[in-house]
Amino acid sequence: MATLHTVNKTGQPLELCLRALNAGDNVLLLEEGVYALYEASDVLSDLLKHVAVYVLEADVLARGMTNRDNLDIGMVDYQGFVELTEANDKVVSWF
Amino acid sequence: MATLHTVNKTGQPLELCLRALNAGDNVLLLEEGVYALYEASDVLSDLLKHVAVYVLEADVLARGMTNRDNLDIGMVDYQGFVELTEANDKVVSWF
Amino acid sequence: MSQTLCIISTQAPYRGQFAKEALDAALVSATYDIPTSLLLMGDGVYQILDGQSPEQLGRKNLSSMFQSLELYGIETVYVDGESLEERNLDPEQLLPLYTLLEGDAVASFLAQHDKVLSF
Amino acid sequence: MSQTLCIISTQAPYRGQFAKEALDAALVSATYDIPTSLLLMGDGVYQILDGQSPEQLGRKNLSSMFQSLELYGIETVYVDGESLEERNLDPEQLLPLYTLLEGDAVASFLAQHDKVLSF
Amino acid sequence: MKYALAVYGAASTGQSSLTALSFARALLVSGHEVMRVFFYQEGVHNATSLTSPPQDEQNLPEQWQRLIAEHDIDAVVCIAAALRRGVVSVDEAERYELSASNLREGYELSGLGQLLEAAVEADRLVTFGD
Amino acid sequence: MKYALAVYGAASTGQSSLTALSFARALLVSGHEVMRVFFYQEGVHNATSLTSPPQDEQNLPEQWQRLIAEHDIDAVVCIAAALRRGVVSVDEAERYELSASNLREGYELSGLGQLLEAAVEADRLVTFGD
Repeated sequence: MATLHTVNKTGQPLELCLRALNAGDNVLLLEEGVYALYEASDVLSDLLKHVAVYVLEADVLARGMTNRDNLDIGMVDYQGFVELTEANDKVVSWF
Repeated sequence: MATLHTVNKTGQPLELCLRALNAGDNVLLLEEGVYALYEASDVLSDLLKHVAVYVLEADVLARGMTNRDNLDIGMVDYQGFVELTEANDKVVSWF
Repeated sequence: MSQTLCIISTQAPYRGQFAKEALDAALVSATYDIPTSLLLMGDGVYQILDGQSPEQLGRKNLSSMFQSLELYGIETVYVDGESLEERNLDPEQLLPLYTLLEGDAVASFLAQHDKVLSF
Repeated sequence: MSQTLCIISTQAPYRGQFAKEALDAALVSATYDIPTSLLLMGDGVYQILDGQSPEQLGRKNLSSMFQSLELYGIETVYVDGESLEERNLDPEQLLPLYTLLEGDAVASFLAQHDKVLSF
Repeated sequence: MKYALAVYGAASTGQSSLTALSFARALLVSGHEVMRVFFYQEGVHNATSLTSPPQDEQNLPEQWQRLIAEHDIDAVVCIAAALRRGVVSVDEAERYELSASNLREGYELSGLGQLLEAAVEADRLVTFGD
Repeated sequence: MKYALAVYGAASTGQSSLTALSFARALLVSGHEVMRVFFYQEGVHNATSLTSPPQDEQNLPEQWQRLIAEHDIDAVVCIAAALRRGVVSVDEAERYELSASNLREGYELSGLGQLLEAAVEADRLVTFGD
């Protein structure tokens, strides 16, 4: 019963997502959620011990972000987003 | 050259307002900015040493807020809001 | 097998129609006989602050909507305890119709539902 | 006496039209010969992150709009230094067209303008 | 004093449209002049004639229109913002070959210059954002 | 698999309308079924026929309509949310005596039940909020 969590902003959406995660869940950062790469790289480092984290490529490139701190994060396109929703039993959106 | 700052949310709008204040300015908390009464009462206490802070009555009452911590804050109606814009030279909105 | 639904409401009341439209969804869900839970997190916990008077804003009081949930079979509203603490909210300030989820309980609570609809 | 205007832009790029509509306002203000300053604060500082490729989102690149400001007489963009630090942004990651306001400088900068328009 | 107001929020988003309307009313009661209300961003939705909210909810676009008519306020809707969001006058509907128009009477579609002109001419500029 | 999508954002606010559209396209490429797209809150503005953005900007309502037509997707606009915001069909315009209608072809105005029905019937429910 794993869940995909999408996070579209840092701030409240990211914070709430963190306390709703079960081991084995997946997190996908999209839209302004990709700013977590800079604003919350410590939080993401910690998080990666328990769950897999992905970023949506189009949103990362649009904003000029890079995986500057070499976090162990997967980059997916919309097709990859679809695959994440297939691989998990349900989707929870945090916005 | 005093300024009235309106703040309609805690979070970024309140934070940015804090660093834009000059001594003698006025701050008016409105809409969801009135939640600062609970979420940021320490910050407001500090702030009150340098500037006068007001809350918009309709927004406080609508949300069931009270001045629980007895902060030295003035409650104004829309007429009072108008008077604050008269008394200051300009208005800066943080949202 | 009947699917269970959790509706998560994370926005403050009277910020546009977010809170009201989440409550509408919960009520309609219950009338469709879908086992429905309503979970308040983040600024959503302000929705059950007692003593709201939004009439001056020309808005309907959410309290009466919360109180009518029970008539539709939604017996309680789930509330994230950490969100209350962050906002320095005391239980006595809230409408007495909620069940507190403390610590890890939010994560396991969500895992119990088949579908989640966020607001 | 000609009035001076400060336009404050506090939202991230590509979040709706906020950033673009603020830039539009700055350009139009300059064409009206209003002495205009553009100040980026909060998430607004992300607007001048170098290397943006919003074409996949079907959006116009803001960089070229920033670069055209100078043609309209807006020689520099003011940036709140604290907002850069909070976001762990290095100056080398930014388009080289800004002036940093550090510490109390934001407050005194605002005080120098007659009118302020927020976005 | 002369006030210019900039309204960025729709009636249904945030609360800024209502706050701006209440502030405008208070200004007029105090004897001030509202020289211009400029509707920008989502604020352009305040000028649509097609809203019909439930009976127990206020119709903010209707209330704006009434205030604007009663006090002969110069109400300007940003034309670029409005076209992007589907708020159009009869003229614009014709020009862009749209099936209908939905701009309330009493509003003018015009450019951003109207906002900046008002910003510097007014004694006070107040922005209402969500 | 069968997917149900809930779209809360207008084309001009946030980015959720575009994200949802791109996701829907990818679903169809992957051979999934989009059983329903439900437009709620500000998302109802995606169904207006009156947008005309600048040439160099995409017209998201038009792109949604094309996808919905090509793949015969059940596109439902929440009727209460739409009436409140000024998005109306010919029938609703008549009923409420409005001067025009602006709902694109291919969309149905209906109740929230359509969202909840889809939520439980679909294999996956994905919410796109601003």
